[in-house]
Amino acid sequence: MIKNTGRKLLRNKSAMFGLMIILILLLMGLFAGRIASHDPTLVDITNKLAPSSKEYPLGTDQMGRCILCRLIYGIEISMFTAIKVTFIILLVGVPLGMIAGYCGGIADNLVMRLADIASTFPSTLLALAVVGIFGPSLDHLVLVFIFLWWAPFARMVRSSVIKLKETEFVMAAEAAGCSRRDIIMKHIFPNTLSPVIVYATLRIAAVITHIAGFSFIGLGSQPPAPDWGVMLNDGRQYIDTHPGMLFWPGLAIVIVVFAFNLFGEGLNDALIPAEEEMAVVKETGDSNE
Amino acid sequence: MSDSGNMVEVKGLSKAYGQRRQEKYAVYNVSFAICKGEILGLVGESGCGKSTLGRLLLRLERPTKGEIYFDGQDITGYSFTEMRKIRDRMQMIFQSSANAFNPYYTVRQIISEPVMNYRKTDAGERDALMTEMLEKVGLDSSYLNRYSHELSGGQRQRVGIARALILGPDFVVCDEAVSSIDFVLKKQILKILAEQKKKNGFTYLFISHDMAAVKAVCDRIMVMYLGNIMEILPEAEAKALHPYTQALLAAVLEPDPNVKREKKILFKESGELAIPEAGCVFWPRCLYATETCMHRSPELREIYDGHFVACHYMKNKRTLEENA
Amino acid sequence: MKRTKLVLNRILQIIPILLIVTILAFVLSNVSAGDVASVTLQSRGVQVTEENLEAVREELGLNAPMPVQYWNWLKKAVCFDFGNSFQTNRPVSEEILSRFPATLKLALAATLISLLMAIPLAVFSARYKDSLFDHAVRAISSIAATMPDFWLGLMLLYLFAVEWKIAPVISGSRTENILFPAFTLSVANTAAYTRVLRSNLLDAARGDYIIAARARGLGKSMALMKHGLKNALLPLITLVGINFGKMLSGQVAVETIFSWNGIGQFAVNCMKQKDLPVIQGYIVVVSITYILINLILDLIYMFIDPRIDSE
Amino acid sequence: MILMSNTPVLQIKNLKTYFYSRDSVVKAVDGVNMEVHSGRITALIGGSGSGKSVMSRSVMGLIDKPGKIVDGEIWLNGRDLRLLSEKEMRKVRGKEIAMIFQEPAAAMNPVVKIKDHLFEAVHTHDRKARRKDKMPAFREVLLGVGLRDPDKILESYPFELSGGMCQRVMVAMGIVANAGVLIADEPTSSLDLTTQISILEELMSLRDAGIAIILITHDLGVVAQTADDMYVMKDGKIIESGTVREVFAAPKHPYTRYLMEPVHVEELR
Repeated sequence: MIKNTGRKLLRNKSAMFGLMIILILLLMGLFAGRIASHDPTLVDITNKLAPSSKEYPLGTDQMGRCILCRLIYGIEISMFTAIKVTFIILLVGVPLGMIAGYCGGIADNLVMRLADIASTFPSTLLALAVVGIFGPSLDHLVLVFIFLWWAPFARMVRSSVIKLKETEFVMAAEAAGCSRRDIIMKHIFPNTLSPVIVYATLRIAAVITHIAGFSFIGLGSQPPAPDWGVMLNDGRQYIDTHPGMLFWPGLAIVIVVFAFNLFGEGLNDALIPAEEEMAVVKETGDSNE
Repeated sequence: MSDSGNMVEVKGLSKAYGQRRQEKYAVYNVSFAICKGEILGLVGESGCGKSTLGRLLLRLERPTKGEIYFDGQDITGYSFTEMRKIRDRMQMIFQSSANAFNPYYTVRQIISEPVMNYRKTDAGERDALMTEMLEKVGLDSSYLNRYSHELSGGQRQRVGIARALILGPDFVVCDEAVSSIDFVLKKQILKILAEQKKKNGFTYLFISHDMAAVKAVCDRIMVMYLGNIMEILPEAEAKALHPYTQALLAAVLEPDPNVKREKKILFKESGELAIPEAGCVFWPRCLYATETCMHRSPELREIYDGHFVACHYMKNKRTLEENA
Repeated sequence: MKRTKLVLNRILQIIPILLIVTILAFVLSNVSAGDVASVTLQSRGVQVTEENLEAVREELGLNAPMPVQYWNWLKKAVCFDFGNSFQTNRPVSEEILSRFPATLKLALAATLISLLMAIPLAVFSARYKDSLFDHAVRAISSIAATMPDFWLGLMLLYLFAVEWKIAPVISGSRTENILFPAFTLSVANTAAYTRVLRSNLLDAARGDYIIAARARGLGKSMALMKHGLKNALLPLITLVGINFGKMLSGQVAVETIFSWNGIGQFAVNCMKQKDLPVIQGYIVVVSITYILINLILDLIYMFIDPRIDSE
Repeated sequence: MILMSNTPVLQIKNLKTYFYSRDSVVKAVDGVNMEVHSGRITALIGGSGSGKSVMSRSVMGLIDKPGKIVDGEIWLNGRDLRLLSEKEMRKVRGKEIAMIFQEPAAAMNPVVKIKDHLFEAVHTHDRKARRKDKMPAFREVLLGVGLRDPDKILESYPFELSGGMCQRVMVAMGIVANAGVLIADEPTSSLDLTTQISILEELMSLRDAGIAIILITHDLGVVAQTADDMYVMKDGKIIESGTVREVFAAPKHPYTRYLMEPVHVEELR
């Protein structure tokens, strides 16, 4: 099964294109030190707002820092954090969803009430409240995302576990004498994974956008951190003279988000068997038993 | 306790779904026994609770009331682990719908699962056992590496049978084992089940809404309607006495144009399918419904030896026979 | 009737959540503002000495145990009185209410634009599936979905205000130049609504009742429009409603870029100055509106979809 | 072959419908010839995957990508439907030839009332029709298909009706636009035994009223008890045809013979 999902994924050109961009960016983020020619926070006022040149391919910002280097260092802040956040969200949401789905009764109600509470707050509001207490910083922002976004995963896993419990192969596994652990880990869990993986990939893209968004309004990373949102906010005063300072960080966000969306959609086509377009054909193709 | 002659015995078994007050009974106050080496047919329209009853016998679902005895042991209250110890002696053949098999499993993994749970065998012995079983159901070892979505309906059905019979269980529940597949395959599957029974003396509960298949295979036939047992026929060709069974048999379309059934639908036209508050569940659609039928639900009583009927009207059985 | 029972218990459900929200708002802002007394003194320009601190604590009832403080605060909060803002010393409720219409207008305009764009796009790309138009719509919507609204806002501002000088740089919250901020907000939503509506339409089209309608003589588009659209729009209502509720919490980024003084921008500035009453007021007001919108959505859904009644 | 006095209302000559996938072509219908006469039920029987459903959709011209009718003629009331444009074909569907489906509840829009379904069946072909003055006709047609409480049914939604009642409404929709030919694609397979008989009896009364019915099924009992002529289909081809009595009396093709072999196989016991 994994084999032919892989094959379907490789055939999906756009997904591969997305994956390629992600890998390139990840590498750039990991080896930022070597690739970027300058220290992203080195202030050099004499060199303020320089146009693009060989040494500063994208020019410098209002503090004379190389924009390209700040973009490269920014990868670590946005992509790595987003992947870390999504991973933690999965660690919280998926097991809770499994417990709610499999045990039902009080556990199910408890988890679902918690999920309802988590989804009563718009993200801006919670960000304001949390950052209001502990002060603006990226780690506090991470707390907000985790509190907010574990609920959809829990609901998704819970509904597929409930559906799976009624399927014949789960009952057959019980009839075949499997232990509860085998039934959960070998039969139920793998079959809840596909939608979770697809949704997680799309969620990484959303986290990246939100990190930049909240940093732009000052709730996330603070200057001089090379966060793309912060760079956008710095560039706001120079909108008429140096639009470049606004254009490049925004483009970086779009590229990363676009790559993850492409990859996510490719995974969706490969992992989740869409209703065969040729349902009628399947009926006819099945004749040579 | 139950006498040793019965493989499975059930007393006053009920299963209800839904919240506390308005729960609906899928199975209501059912009592019967299946002797060793017998094929008991269980027939009824879709939604009458036959599959639920089948799953209750194997404790794949928890009963709300009543007792279940398996080969003399009272397994009603067994825990999950206690049930695991005896699961190899009882198995189920499913309808093999779309989600009959775990999509990530190959046929080898599907069939070897019960073997690994109950037999100390190494890979070689397991493969030999599985190949032998596959050949018995008309497939061969080349299917072992395939995934379930690469198989056709008929092949999936046989893998389901192989999985159920590989441990040589004493008791097998076939839940609509033949109804969802092609006409041509139906006979092959019925032949396989019959051969297995002859060779190893299995006991079957054969659930189906297809009267022709049930009549062809079963020793005794139990008729179910809205969760209640209406009648137990001592043998397949026995004369139906309960009005519902008569109506059911009248509705079977004979695949022979010369046998023109006179147009007779033995049902009250307006009756709907909901469970009435009181009395016999069938009275809204029964042609012979009387006052008593509407208020008191009849118990399953033995009219002749082995012929049970749940019907008040049965007091004077002659009148029923005249217009049947 | 069954439906009124459903409605009643849905309404009762919001009581516990409202309580939790108010408790959270009270605890959050209390913990965050550090020593409330010293902050109040500074805002009143009074010199911070031990006795003044004690006097202020007495005045604000800060010495009482936490639950009592909460109860007093809740009594006032229920009648929409959150005290005065430290910065402007005007009642918080006034500050919020004066800015709420701006955010409301923005949210309404953005939702309207995205629906006006999404519905035709989705219907046509579903009808002419796998045509050039369909691929174009899917490509654009996948790119638009990645466009962060703050960056798009900046780019639009640059193009229209700086480069072509059509729009004013500082638009203020006057309705005539609501177009740019509303359009910025609507782009991401349009992409999401188009995609959801298109896949719902395709599912509906696979349903037997579309084939049955065509077998009765309806054309493919007619069947899709008449039968498919209604069924496809139902799930969209929830998505549009939730997004609208989120927008009401104020789109800080877009409000700051287009200097559109809605409650989002105001709340962030107050938060930076640790203006305690405003934060409390903001959290309670926005949460209540968000919960009410979800409630209204569920009620609409119950009355529109006949199947709910029979469950 | 079938000895028929009048000319057939529907005649299909060498019909071929293929489905194209990335690396294979599935010949769902591969050169089928068939005749259907008014006032007779013509059964089309075959196992799952024999192509009988594709056949019915091809006749109605409802084959979408990736399927395509590649060859053959479909003569209905003296016109070859394959020559008609989509616009002209729309006038034929529902008016001259109607169709009912296997899952009655799924074949009706769940959020639309029954009376609106019936009105749409009429309005599509008669723009001037008004809902009010059509009501008596609807009540009439619902009674005609054996539904006893037409007013309540007209006001209710499809999910409020049982499977049997839904199927009767579908039949009513077919005949309310007085189509001459009715295709019934497995009309009773999802209904329980008891409702199955009453639906088949409705179809038989329609046949007696002169409508030509194509009954698609996999159940020999249904064919034996209701159909007049029959065609046996396997892998997209017609392997045997004739009146029901002829074919049951002397099945020529081995597949038909195997189909008809009774299930009571002695050695089973």
